[in-house]
Amino acid sequence: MSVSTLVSVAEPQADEPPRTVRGRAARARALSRQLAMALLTILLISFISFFALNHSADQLGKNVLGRQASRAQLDAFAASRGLDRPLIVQYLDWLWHFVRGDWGTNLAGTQPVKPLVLPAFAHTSELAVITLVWSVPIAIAVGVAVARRGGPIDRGLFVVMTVLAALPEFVVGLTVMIALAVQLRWFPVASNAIGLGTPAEQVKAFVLPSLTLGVGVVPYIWRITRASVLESLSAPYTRAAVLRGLRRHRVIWRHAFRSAAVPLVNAIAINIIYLMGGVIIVENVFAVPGLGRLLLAAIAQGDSHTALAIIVLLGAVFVILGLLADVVVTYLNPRLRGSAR
Amino acid sequence: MSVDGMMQAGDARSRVVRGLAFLRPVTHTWMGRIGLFLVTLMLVVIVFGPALAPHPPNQLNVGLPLTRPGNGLVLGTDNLGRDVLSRLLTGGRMVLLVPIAAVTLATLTGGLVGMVAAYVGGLFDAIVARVFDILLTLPPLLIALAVIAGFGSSVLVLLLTVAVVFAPQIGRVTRGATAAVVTADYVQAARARGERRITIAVREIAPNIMAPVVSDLALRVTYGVIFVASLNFLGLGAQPPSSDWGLSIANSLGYVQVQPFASLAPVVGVAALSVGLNLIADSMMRYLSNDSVKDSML
Amino acid sequence: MATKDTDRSDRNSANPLTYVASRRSVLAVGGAGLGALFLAACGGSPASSPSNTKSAGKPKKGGTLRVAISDADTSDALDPGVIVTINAAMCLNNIFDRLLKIDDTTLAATPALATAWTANADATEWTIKLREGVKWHDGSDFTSKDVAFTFKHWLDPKAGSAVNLAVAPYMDASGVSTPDASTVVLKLNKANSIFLESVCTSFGSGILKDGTDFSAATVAGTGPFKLKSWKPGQGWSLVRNDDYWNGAPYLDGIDATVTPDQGAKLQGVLAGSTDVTDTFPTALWSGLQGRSNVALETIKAERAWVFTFDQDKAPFNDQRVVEALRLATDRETLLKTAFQGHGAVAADIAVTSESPFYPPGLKPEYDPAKAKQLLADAGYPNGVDVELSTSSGVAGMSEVAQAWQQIVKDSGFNIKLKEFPATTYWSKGWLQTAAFQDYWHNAFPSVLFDYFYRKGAVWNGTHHDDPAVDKLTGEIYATLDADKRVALSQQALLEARKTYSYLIPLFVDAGYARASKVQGLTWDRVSSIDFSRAWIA
Amino acid sequence: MSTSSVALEISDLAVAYTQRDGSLSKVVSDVDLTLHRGKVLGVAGESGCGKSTMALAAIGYRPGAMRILGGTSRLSDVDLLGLPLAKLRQVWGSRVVYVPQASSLTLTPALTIGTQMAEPMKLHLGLRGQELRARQVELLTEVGVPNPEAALQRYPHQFSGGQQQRINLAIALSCNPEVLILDEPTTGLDVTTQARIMSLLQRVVAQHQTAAMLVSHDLPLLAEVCDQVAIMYGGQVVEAGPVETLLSRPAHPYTKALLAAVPDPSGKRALSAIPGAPPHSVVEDACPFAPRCLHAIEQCVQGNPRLEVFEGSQSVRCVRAGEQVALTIDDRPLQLPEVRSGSSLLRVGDLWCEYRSRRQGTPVVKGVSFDVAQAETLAIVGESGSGKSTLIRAIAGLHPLSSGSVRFEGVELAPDAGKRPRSIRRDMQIVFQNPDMSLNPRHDVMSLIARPMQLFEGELSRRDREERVRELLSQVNLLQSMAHRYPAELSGGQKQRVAIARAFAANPKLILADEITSALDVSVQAAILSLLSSLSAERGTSVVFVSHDLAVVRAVAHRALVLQEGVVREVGPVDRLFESPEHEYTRELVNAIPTFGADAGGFQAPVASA
Repeated sequence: MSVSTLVSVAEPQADEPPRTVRGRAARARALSRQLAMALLTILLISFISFFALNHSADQLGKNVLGRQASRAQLDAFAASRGLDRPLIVQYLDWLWHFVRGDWGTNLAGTQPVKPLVLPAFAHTSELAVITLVWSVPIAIAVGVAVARRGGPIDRGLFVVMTVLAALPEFVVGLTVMIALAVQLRWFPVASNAIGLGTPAEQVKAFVLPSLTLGVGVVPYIWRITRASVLESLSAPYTRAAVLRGLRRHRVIWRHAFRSAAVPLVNAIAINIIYLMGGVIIVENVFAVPGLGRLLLAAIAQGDSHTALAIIVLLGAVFVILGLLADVVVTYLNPRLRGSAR
Repeated sequence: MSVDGMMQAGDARSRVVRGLAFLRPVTHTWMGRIGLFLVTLMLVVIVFGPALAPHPPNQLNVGLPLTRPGNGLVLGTDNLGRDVLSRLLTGGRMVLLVPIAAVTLATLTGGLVGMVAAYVGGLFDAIVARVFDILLTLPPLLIALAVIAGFGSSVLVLLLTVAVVFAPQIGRVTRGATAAVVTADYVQAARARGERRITIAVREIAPNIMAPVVSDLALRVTYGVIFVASLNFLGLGAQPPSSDWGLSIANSLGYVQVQPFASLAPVVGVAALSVGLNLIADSMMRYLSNDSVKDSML
Repeated sequence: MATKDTDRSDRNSANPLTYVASRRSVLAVGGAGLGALFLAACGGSPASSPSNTKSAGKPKKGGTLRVAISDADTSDALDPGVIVTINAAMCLNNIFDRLLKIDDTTLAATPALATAWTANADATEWTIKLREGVKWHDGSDFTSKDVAFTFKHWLDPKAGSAVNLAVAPYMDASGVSTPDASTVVLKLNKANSIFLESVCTSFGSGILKDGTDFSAATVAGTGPFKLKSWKPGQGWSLVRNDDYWNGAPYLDGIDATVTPDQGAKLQGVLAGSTDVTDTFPTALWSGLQGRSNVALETIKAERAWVFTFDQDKAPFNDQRVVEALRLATDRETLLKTAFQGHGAVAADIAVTSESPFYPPGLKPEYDPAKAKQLLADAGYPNGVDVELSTSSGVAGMSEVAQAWQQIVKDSGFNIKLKEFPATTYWSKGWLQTAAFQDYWHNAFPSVLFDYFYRKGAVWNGTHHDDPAVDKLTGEIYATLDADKRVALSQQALLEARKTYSYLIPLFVDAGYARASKVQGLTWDRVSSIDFSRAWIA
Repeated sequence: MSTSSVALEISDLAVAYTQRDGSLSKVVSDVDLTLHRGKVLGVAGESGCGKSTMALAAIGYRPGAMRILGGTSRLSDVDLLGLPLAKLRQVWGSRVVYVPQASSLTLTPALTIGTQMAEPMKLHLGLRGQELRARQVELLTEVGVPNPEAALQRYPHQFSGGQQQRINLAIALSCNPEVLILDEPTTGLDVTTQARIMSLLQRVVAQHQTAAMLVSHDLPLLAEVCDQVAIMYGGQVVEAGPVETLLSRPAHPYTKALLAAVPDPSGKRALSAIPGAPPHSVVEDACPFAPRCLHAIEQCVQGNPRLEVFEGSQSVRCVRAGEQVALTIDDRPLQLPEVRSGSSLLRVGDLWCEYRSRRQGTPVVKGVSFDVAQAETLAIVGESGSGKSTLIRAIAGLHPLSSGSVRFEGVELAPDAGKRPRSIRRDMQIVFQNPDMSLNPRHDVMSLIARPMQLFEGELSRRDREERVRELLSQVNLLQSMAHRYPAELSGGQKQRVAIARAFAANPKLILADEITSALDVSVQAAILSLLSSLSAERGTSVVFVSHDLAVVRAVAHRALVLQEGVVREVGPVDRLFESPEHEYTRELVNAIPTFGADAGGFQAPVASA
């Protein structure tokens, strides 16, 4: 799925009235309220997820033991996992342990959840960071460079980006794999090395999945960049800057881009969310031992401990990301920092 | 300038001209025209495809399994010996109809809530905004998985899933668009006249948020196409023996080197549809925002 | 002894939601039976592709194999009892040994950890002599205590072991005794002339060390390889056990990585970055054929596809309808279509025609005209609607269903496919609906009867009961005479075929990829690939 | 005027825009202007006459669609029109400075004032570190930004509009430019702020001997600060000369008409509008003003006259320039309809309103009381932020009251418009400031105007309604054919006429007019004001007229109420307020109005209190 599924690039970014935050105390109050809200949200999500994930004890038993499991085995399984208790008790039990740092074991009872989830989280984060590190600057550079020109390059790029954005991930993934791994043999076909290999192998293993993800990220960021830079290039202050004799790159990067950066921050935040939580296809194609695959398997199996740990972790990431984006946006848009008047 | 403004540029224009003029936002750029062409082509395929298909899409052994194009089979056969061309011609419905239906549903729910929230304002608006924010932070695929894990997979569930994913996104856009309109003096004037709320919503607000909302919807349908194709690809939507493009891609990707056309054909179908819709949406947005940089001299 | 058997076949390459369940789908019938015969059909080596291991010259030592596996899960554990994926099977079965090794080809039992095994006259008590001088990977000695521990583990329902199904009906924990360090005696509750063989063809039948702690990070076996590292759902690596009782392996070690996507796994083999894989869906086979550096290893008739119809429910309560369905099924076309011809047609029994158990002269029939007539006789002159439960999450199932749907259409059967998600198929579709799909592994007829035909058989979806079959099965278990068992089995199979509404149209082959330079691999239904004699040219 | 004093000499400048179809549309032609050191040249004219285009072209700025067809613009020895962009950049911001329109938008919102001020100085003067900082502080001090050290760290939005314009000026002056071009520098600013900025400009020009060009449509403003004035029409200069003579003895009918459209704060002269609109491009073969000119004769349409010396240094582009008689303007004395005394239509008592943001409310209207009699026009005057808009919205039932009452014909009204009886909603109509926002762009003129009738006079048949709409259209001087146009197809003035027609469609007893002309050109403003006056006079409608422009108030209102920070400072008959203001704030407002000295035909500079 393309990253652009997440949020429309056409979204008017100015649809929120500017928030005015007054003073440090008020800001702290707002922050703590936001955090409380976020915690509540995560709690709610975990609650809903728990019940959504609910399967009958027998089905869970068959999922783990295989379909030939006998009645006695199924009952023993249910008893050993506490599946014979009322759901709400199971949930509260999970919550009670979770908040105290005990994430429980997977459904099969063979793995503690923490060492299962944390490395996957690390790998997914690494992949996300690596992807952002190369794709965002490229997208921004291309977006800004072309926004100022218009003309054939812009149009050509537009078509390229539109097509890239329209290609399903699985197509991109297989294509880069066949080209760069099978034909040219520059990179490994499977990226298991992310979890298992030496540092050098790890680096190589990140290339193809990151490239595939980037093909989704670049058009999205490019689009936002282009739109907002175009808008700010036609703003009076840009003309004023030109008329002060400032050089082109300074006008573009300092005046136009700086002012256009707010929607961009939101776009990047959205992309991080996507990269953290939605890269299941790429993880599958390249055998990346990441969160998405783990979550998918957990959901399919009804492994609620693992699934909930991941969901809560992702929720926390999104909350932190949201707060961070707010801070960055506030930094970039001084209007939000409160008014002296 | 507004769409109407452009459309109504003369008093004497006939209805026919006005009728065609609504395409102007799409056709004013060559990219929009390409988009329109692609989408029209795909629509023809989707609407008339089943009638044009040389074989029933599920007929087995039209040729030997996995034969390449030739012998009257334009695109060859898939792993069950079914005609790839026939499956291409019949497999586009879900990829197009589900997003359209889902976007419609999402607009009727999320869009309406967003509009009402912005119009009513106050606590209700704050709560709605918050709920949208929360829903927007969840990765769509995650939502899809949760819904499907809970309700199993069927076309209806798929449709609901896509609608659930899109509702807050559309709601956010309509809320923003409405918030921009609701303070406009013409709305105030209507209030001062004592117009009923519903009249204000229908007469004053709705026509004015159409432009941004509609161009957003066009884009949303585009994403819907990819999203549905992805869900079908993951086996979460359409089920065999459906000739759905997403499902066909998933099923034929494995033997891409043996019979590439079996996967390429639906890939091209999905891509053409999504690229076409994307170009149209963009053309419309350009039309509405008038984004030219004539005044920069950089 | 039904084995818990992994679903090692074609699963939809990119369908992550379904693959978990597909591997759970595990059913198993059948393991191989003892002495048996089953799969005599596959004739010759399991690796029967042209580029066979035989061609290769003299084995040499050294090298590490790179293995790519699609079928894996993070819940894979270092407990042979709960193996449900090929990943776990391949790893653990090269670490642990079974009491007997059952040859997939001849189904003959050869000594492994057991050097001799004998039953009393009524087949209710088995005495097992253990190999001496065998050491665990941690250096300790292998004794009868370990075997006793293992049997008790299997019998404990809490352990969730797949072997439970093969042992629990016949014995309880008190039946295990160890007269001395190298002797184990098993007392059964009822006669079973192939008890030990059926146990050893079950998944997870590796012998465990007394007191094994399954929550530990590593595990000690007696097998050809020692565990070096283990990452659930990601991969593992093994190193050579130089002290292996059957002679140290040639390979230095094995590195396995999990590659969930079948397409990606294929590309890895083609790119030369993978030496050996687990099984591929048949649709991908042609991608492997005709290449000099890669060979496709096929395992003949690896499983049978089965349609089950509930004889309590219309229209299947009329045996003519079922007969019509059998006659309407063009098995050759079905095989050609669903699996590109990779397999063999079946005559509604889950035994291949090459098997000694196969009733002589039995042939599948295809006669659509007769089918139509029978259907009309049964009161459906205008055809009949049938709803078939299926799941595209179970590899190959959906292909069979789709092809069959088209094939029987002309004879007046309007099949409607009722799709279940892989997660719920085995709990809601299988056994619970009037017409559903299943797959069986070729097995000893008595084992098949135990599970699908006998009175009270847990998986009898036909809900039919034929005392004649039940009686014959009891006789098979009670006799130690192999020839008599064959004759009884043939008789039982024919009887069962007549009265039970199972439609078994075909066997399908499995296949995995191997780099041409890799030699000496053997496929074994329980271990999947056995690396103990493998070497790199 | 010795040659050495010439800073920028524009000659024969002609500019065109590339149209969508690729053709060129000439928008400036034949412009010759000279800027002298230490002097201010004013350029005036209605919007769309090519003032800004000319000014931009003169410094060589030619974005995408703009083509310079010919002419030169000499800065010392350099012709700016021939310079490549790289060279122009060296000139811009250092020797020639252009301060664009919309001062509040010309500072980049994301950068601090300090950063933005530093840029040109670093670039053009190479200033760094302490020196740079000292210069920044010096400049801010010079333009009168309080607390300059702190100001450098702040962002544009943290300053008021007036302060922002001062900062713009500081940036403009930072490199000691030879030429300073200001495009509409005071649009959107209050009269008092405007006066302060202008006196600052005058001081700067005198001190630094800068040559300045001031582009504005505000003639009184130009009269105040300029030495020379050029009037542009249809892309050409139609009249130019020293400010004293040009504005007191205008020779071109257009100049005259512009002057006549300016409200006369002395209250002696009625407003007169210029009918029609300026041409979109240069007219080559006739006098471009002829179609709107009261004095046009045959000769006017036979060729575009040349700019010729009229008297002394005054030059005019008119064939009838010599005929003084033809150029008299309509000097009707100002007359307002009579108020029916003793009958209070609207009574506002101790009204308090607050502006709510989050949980805190800030009072913006603090205890306002007043009466409006039948047929009376009451003006509410105040600077932006004085609460006048909130007040009028509260009366209209669009803003909640904190306390107080609004009575109409003696009946107390519900604070929310929706809860008021139909008759009240009908009798009281509001007209908003910005016609772009007050007309729903999705409805045509017919449906817009017919709506109140539909609502309040449901018994009217469709045909009757349309008949009434046509009647109203002619009353507001719109063509019948406009009935089926959409707002986007109308000019600002036309839209405001539609808005007024809509207000009168309900036959109201009271019109609430909220800054209805502030978004319009002077010439259009005059037309709208006289329209409102005559309609209300005809129908005996009372009007509450909100404005920030005292001069405008004098032309239309009987009484005025001066509002400052939500408090009524003074109420009284307009004449009295102007002649003997009692409150200090009123006095300040009155003094800040640029006045045409009516007696001598000359101008009096206001007393600026900068």
